Amino acid sequence: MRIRLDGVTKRFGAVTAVDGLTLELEPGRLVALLGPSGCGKSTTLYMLAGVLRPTAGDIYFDDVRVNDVPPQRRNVGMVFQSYALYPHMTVFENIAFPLRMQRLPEGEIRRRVHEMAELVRVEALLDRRPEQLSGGQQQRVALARALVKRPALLLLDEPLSNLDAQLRQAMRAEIRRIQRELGVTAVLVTHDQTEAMTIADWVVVMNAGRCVAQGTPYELYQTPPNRFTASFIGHPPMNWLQGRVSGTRLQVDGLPVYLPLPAAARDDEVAIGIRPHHVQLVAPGRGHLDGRVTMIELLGHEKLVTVEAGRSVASMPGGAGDGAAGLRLQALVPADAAVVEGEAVGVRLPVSRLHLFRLSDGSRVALPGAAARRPVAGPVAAAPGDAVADEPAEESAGTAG
Amino acid sequence: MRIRLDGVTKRFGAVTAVDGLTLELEPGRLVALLGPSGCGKSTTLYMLAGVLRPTAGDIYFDDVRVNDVPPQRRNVGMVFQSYALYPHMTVFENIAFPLRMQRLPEGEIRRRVHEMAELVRVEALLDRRPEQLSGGQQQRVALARALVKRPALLLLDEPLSNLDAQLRQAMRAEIRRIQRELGVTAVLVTHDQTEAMTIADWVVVMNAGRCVAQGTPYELYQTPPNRFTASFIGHPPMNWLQGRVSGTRLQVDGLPVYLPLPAAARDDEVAIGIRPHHVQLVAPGRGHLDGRVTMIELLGHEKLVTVEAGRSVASMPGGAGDGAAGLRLQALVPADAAVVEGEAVGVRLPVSRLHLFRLSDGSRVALPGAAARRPVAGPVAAAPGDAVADEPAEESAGTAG
Amino acid sequence: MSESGAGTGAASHGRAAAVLAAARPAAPWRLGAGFLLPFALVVAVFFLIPAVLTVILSLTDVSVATGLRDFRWVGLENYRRILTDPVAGLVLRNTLLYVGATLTLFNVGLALVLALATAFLPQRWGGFFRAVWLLPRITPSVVYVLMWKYFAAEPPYGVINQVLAALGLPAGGNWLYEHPWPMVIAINGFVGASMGMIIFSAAIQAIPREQLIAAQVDGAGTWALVRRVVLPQLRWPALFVAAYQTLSLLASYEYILLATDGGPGFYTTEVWALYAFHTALSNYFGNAQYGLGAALATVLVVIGLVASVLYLRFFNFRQLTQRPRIEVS
Amino acid sequence: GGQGSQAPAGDQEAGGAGSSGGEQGVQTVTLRAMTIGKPTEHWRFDNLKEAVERLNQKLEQEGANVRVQLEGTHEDRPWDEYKQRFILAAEAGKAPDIILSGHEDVAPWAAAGHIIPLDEYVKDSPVYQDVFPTLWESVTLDGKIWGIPQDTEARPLYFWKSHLKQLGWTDEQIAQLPERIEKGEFTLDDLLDLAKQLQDRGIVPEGQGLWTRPQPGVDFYMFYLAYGGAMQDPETGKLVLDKQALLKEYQFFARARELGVLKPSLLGTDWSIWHRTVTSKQVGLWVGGSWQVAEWQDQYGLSDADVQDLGYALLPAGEKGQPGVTLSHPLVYMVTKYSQHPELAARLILEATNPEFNTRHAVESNHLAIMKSQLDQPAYKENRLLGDLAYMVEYAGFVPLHEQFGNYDQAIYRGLSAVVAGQMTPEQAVDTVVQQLQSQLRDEVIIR
Amino acid sequence: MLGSLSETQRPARWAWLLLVPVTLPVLLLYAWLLVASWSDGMEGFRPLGFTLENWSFLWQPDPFGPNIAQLTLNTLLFAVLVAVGEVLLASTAAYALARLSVPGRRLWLAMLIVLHAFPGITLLVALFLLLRQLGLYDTLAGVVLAKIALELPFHVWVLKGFYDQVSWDHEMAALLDGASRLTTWWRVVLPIIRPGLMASAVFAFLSGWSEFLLPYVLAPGADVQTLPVYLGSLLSQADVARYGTVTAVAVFYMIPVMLVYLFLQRYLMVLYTGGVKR
Ligand SMILES: Nc1ncnc2c1ncn2[C@@H]1O[C@H](COP(=O)(O)OP(=O)(O)OP(=O)(O)O)[C@@H](O)[C@H]1O
Ligand SMILES: Nc1ncnc2c1ncn2[C@@H]1O[C@H](COP(=O)(O)OP(=O)(O)OP(=O)(O)O)[C@@H](O)[C@H]1O
Ligand SMILES: [Mg+2]
Ligand SMILES: [Mg+2]
Repeated sequence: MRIRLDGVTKRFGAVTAVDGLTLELEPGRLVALLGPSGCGKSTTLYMLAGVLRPTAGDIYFDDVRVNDVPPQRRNVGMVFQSYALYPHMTVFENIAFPLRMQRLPEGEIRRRVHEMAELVRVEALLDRRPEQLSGGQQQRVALARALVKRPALLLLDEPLSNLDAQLRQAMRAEIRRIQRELGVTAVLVTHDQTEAMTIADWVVVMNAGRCVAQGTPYELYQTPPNRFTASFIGHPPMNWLQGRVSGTRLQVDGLPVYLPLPAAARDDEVAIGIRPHHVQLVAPGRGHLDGRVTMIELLGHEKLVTVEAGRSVASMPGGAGDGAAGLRLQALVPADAAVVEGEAVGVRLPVSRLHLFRLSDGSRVALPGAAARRPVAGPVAAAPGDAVADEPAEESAGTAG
Repeated sequence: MRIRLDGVTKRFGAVTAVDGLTLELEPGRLVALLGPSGCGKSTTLYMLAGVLRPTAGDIYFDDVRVNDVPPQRRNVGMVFQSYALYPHMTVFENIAFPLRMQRLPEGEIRRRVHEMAELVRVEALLDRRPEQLSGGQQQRVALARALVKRPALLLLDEPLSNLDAQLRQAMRAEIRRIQRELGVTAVLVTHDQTEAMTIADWVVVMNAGRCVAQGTPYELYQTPPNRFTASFIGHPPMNWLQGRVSGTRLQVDGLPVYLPLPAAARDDEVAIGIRPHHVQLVAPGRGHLDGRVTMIELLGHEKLVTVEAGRSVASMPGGAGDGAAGLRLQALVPADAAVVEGEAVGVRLPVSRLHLFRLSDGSRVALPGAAARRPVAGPVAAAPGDAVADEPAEESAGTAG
Repeated sequence: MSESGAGTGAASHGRAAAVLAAARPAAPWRLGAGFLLPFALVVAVFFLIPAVLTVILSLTDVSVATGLRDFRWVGLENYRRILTDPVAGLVLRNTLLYVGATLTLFNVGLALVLALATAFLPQRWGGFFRAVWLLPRITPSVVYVLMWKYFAAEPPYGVINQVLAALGLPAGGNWLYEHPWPMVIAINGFVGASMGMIIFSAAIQAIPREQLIAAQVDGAGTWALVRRVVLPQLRWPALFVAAYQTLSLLASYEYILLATDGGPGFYTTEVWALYAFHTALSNYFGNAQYGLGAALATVLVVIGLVASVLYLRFFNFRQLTQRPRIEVS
Repeated sequence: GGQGSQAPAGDQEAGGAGSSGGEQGVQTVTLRAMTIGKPTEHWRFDNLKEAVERLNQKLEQEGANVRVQLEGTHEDRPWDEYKQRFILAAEAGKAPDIILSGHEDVAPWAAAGHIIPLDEYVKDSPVYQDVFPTLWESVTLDGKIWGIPQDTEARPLYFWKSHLKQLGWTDEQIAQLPERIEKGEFTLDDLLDLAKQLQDRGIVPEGQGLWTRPQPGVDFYMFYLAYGGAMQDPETGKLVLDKQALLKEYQFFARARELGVLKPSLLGTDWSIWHRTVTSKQVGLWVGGSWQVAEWQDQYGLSDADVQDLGYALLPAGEKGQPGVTLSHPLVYMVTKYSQHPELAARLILEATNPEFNTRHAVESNHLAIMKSQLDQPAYKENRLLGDLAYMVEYAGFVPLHEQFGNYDQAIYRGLSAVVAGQMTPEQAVDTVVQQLQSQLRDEVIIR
Repeated sequence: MLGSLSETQRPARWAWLLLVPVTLPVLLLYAWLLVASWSDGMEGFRPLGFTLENWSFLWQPDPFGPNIAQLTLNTLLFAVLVAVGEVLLASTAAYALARLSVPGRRLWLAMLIVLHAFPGITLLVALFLLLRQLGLYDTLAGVVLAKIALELPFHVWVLKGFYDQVSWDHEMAALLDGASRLTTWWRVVLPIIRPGLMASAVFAFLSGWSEFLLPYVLAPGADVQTLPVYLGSLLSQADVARYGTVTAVAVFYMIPVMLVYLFLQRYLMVLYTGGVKR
């Protein structure tokens, strides 16, 4: 089903939860709705479900305006953020409910419920009531209930938030499989970017009730169209610096050097973003700036190193006072890299990995060649580090001023 | 506070939710409880909170047996998986509640509530009621309520599951900071390993109501003591193969080669685990086995490549028929690595990255030297790929037979 | 609309579109109307109309003697009679005392205490006590009052006096005579408490367990739990019980009629409704004056109205009746 | 008429009388009656039932082509509900043909047009002559007879002969007391004395020398009458309040209370406790109903010997020389306007009003005779109590037939309660009563 | 239920200390009634003699009194009709007023309260006029409807309170699962508020069971004369009341009601929770 939202707005009294949202969701796609807490994701789903009515704007399902079509006629399956299992029914009955509403024969219902229960691994719990389930078990039942009727539109409000990684991955794959198989359009709200990235065909980023970006996961990750998206997508989040562009030169506040840009851009104040795993830690004095390691967080096979440049860096001409005062960067390095808290390190910022956004409106400064897709030669298993190795040549740092 | 659980068991009728759990939690530590959905994590927290009474076994707070001490006398702060906000109170009142219970002066209450609200970023919502909040906002209020009273023991049941990555990271840091500052012992239930790894001092892995492993995050990740832990911790999860050890030789089912082990182990059937980011993709024919890429999932700056060796690999003498029939491995490679679905690739398995567990009881086969901490020389920013580059020397593959 | 849908989309899409298009903008009022209609009809016809009729009758001299045909319009004559009645003031005072005391002490106060206390007992015992408290309600009023009369009676019949004597305390005379008000209030209160008790109990039951546990974990002891978490969530039931029972008490007279008949002495326990019964409706001797009775009732309604408005204000009615959250259906 | 009546069902109901085919050409008319009373008073209905046979015989003899049958109920209900039910049924046109109620209902029901005057049926009947004339008075309004008396009773002053003996009275003195009262030689003041003596001698406990009924009722008007009070103006039919008489009545009770022969908590005592106290000879003198004796025997274990010990008299007058007083409250049958066969209904009642029937009712339920001829009935004569009480009918007064009597009664009773409880002086009480009556009844009451 | 919140909670002794003394009078009252129904008379708690006489109405029907079995059946019929009617109408109306966007919701709710201010007895005449007009006077239907109407406000208010407690997500989920709003109400919402329905039903039944004025006065001819009517008749002329029988009939009369309550009690206090975060 093709879904179109046209200037959809939803207000609760004085609160505007969704604000003129215009979107088009291709049939059969799995669309992820990303955005900070309270940005209107659940509200959007509720409107798609037909539970809430847009205050303004229209929603179309296959070109039919459905603003006034009640939920039960929309053939929508939904996993609620709160699960909303029927407390008076057993797990079996919960899952069977949508099928009963379709008046399927009892045998068919049994079969499909058991099939579904197996899928979400609650087959042993079919006789329990929701209150006797753990959080994750409840969530899985909710998922089963939404999927069992093979809806035309699947709405998932953080359907996996209470599952452990493994189960989550498995469920994710199942959702994906079922969704593909049925060819249903699906909208997934998640706070988990990996999830969004992994299974979504299309990602919509919302903020304060508006859509601020959309695209394929790869596009949004590689070339975020605006600063909000850049800072929101990617984990750990980007490091942010300030600076200014003039022609092909980028002056970073707090850095004693210019960075050369591959192409000229309009002169402007810019926010400069760089992802932690593109930040390179080198020996002190060998990078663009020096700092001290203030925190190390282990993230499985990598660790997140926080470096504060702060006052230890000599004050620079042209650097904005603020930025220089407490420059703080995070770098993602292999878990077994020998970094210790308190150690002095150098930091290198590969220019091809920088994302530039105009300070004025947050829009991306497009630079042909920067952060574009590069073919990888030789052994396929090129580590991110490779890029670093390739780059020093591109960088000819000049003294600022 | 030092917490000790001694053979704690909790049964609900026929269901045993927690089964003879014995644990000792050092004072001031933040302990993460990890485990699959339904393994008894929430139940354990409830027993610590005093809500549930162990069916058997004892719980000690600082050597005082507290089995019969009611919750209100335990000075515990808890975030419930379901939030459990008071629907009739505003956000302010919800957060203020524990303070009011302590009969603090109104001014003090105001101050601390505002401070806390700011910390969890709900200062603008203080006058709303829970029903007017989004899921994530509710969760933050619940967090504030648990923290505000500076409890002696902090219990967090998936406190961040409904937050986006950024907010989550920030909250995580805050929890950590507050916990450190107050020196409280904290127990965190999470399904998010990154979370557990990042902030926990100690990780306890549970399965089916029992503690199957515990240790520092690093230890558990690097040298998981048993197969369950190995497969549970680490994301994406390990790949699993089967094989047998004889002396210093490891025969992997489905692989035409022996792998030499750095030290001799007792002859046994083993399960062989390797993490996806240690699996190397090379040109076909240049690895330990060949296969075809069947799926590629983008995970931000990396992608997860699924390779099926299956029948495309020539049948091998000595290889177990089963394993050989459909060998499936996942490798984590940089997002911009040029791999395409359907492509033929070679797979290399660095022997030092292999984890061996006895098939019989799942316990780890200890091999001195394997997967140990290695100092990293040169520039600190060694990418994971570095390790691969170092290793081919260690591997001298011989033809099986 | 369905044409365009079927024309543009693939076959399956066309079908879905047709289904959606067929689902005409639902009339959200339809279910509401269906649900309200039978109720509205019954209430309007069998309650509203009689109520209005009663007010109209209060402007007539309709009585048994006039029959329901030959009555005359007398304007406010009935109200004049009420105003000039020398005992009306006394009766009004009695009414306020009666309603106020019974309501606060028993119908709401004791009801809450019972609901809370039984909630803290094991299920079975809680049920037992609630069942016991329900007994007065299911006892026919005549029998119920009879029991009280035997309790209150002078020696040797009275149970209270017998118990007092057994305890070595000085026994009195007839309690209904010597302490008419406490007895009247208790007699009504012991019946009235059960309604609030049941309603509060059910409402307490409806509070999610985790919330209460959260409160305990937050440090709330029994009292704080009750006061800060349970009671605030009983606002709707409390409003309801208070308002409803106020009105019930205002309109009730049966137990007083049977127990003291407004006595002892000079209108000591005569309340408005009983006064209406005595002056206008009691048919023992001759003529029931329906018109005057209606006027007396109307006065009662006005009092009740004022009380209700105060209640609605006090409990913030607006907030208790929030907007529905499902907007399309 | 043919086989079966063609009358539509609605008519049957509306008329309260139906007919069904009997023998060729003979119609059977169904009459309906509503009666009220305790089970012992079932003859109120059953007499009608049996009268059906008599009536039908007469009808046959007369060659009339109708026969009668009776339906209806005898109920044991609170009076107000019973009357309410009748009134509403009447308003709905569904009233029965015959209704039994207190004679006081004649006034409002006649005014409302629910009942019809019976003069044309009654005046020619032998029954008219036989029934005591005072009873006819009790059902006469605007010169018309609206009902046919069914029974009546006396409300005597009771005492225990043995008590008086203990005081030193001789058998003769005791036997003469009723007569002395009747003649006005023994007044209410003497009564107080006597009660006081009984108490002082410890024969009865404090506060139990002189009792009245514990609940509202017509008994109290006997005291008012004893002091010469009047209740109704014979000319205008308006209610009358004689302030002087009322004051005296109240003063009497005030004295009784002050003397301690009447405990202030008497009014409001439960009936069963009252009965039990009275029958256990714990009360010296009291005013009760003639019908109560049967109940005392039946329910409260009053033995035959006790009954023998029981003495009864009229209530003494207030002043010497005046005759004693009593009140009665006759129940009467009335024919409703909705009856389609009022003549048959009236005839049925008259049939049921015969010495035999009424006597068996009187004997079984301890009511007094309403007909002179009853006094000769063996059953009646055998009953010592009824025999002894029979003379009282001639002294009996009635409460007035007036629509507003209920309110009148309430005010006066409340005034009395206030006095008995000591809340008001007699003077205050009279003032209050006057005020209240004026407010409630306006010109329907004459204050003297 | 509050007592077993936390398993570590000590049994609430204060609840016992509170309940026992305040409940004692009630227990005594009914103990007295029980004893009285088997005795000749009472002096305080002391029976004056044992007798079966009071219960003779069961095997020795009063020839002039009504048939006890018939009365009991009538009463049951009346009470059940009233209870079913009230719960049915109130559960639908309260749902509409609590959860549907019907115009004038607040007005309705406020009006219901105001209506209740009319003392029932003063409405009798007006009710009569109405029933007569509708041709429902003297019919079972008329009395049942009148009784239902008089009590509906109560039940609507009670049930509205319960509906308010139901999570909106539950309703939304059911709609999405393809249930119509009606089905949602019937299959999801009603079961969740079952304790409320039960409470309502108990009250409706009790009040139907003890109602006598309406059927007696408004349906004099219909076969709806009930037990309370009989009981009332035993006491009508109070000065001749057979109190022993009264107590026995009262006990007899209360037994079925107690049974109904005990039966419903199981449902009355079991509320479904869980399945939703709130
Ligand atoms: N009241 C109950 N009655 C019966 N079984 C229960 C009850 N509560 C929990 N269980 C069962 O006990 C087991 C442990 O539940 P628990 O809530 O502790 O799991 P958990 O580890 O928190 O899981 P999750 O991560 O899904 O929240 C589960 O299998 C659950 O179904
Ligand atoms: N009934 C309501 N009344 C007032 N404000 C509301 C109501 N429901 C939601 N809001 C507000 O609308 C905004 C959007 O809420 P929504 O639930 O859509 O957020 P969300 O994107 O789902 O957030 P989360 O990820 O935290 O669940 C929030 O600021 C919320 O506080
Ligand atoms: Mg949400
Ligand atoms: Mg859990």
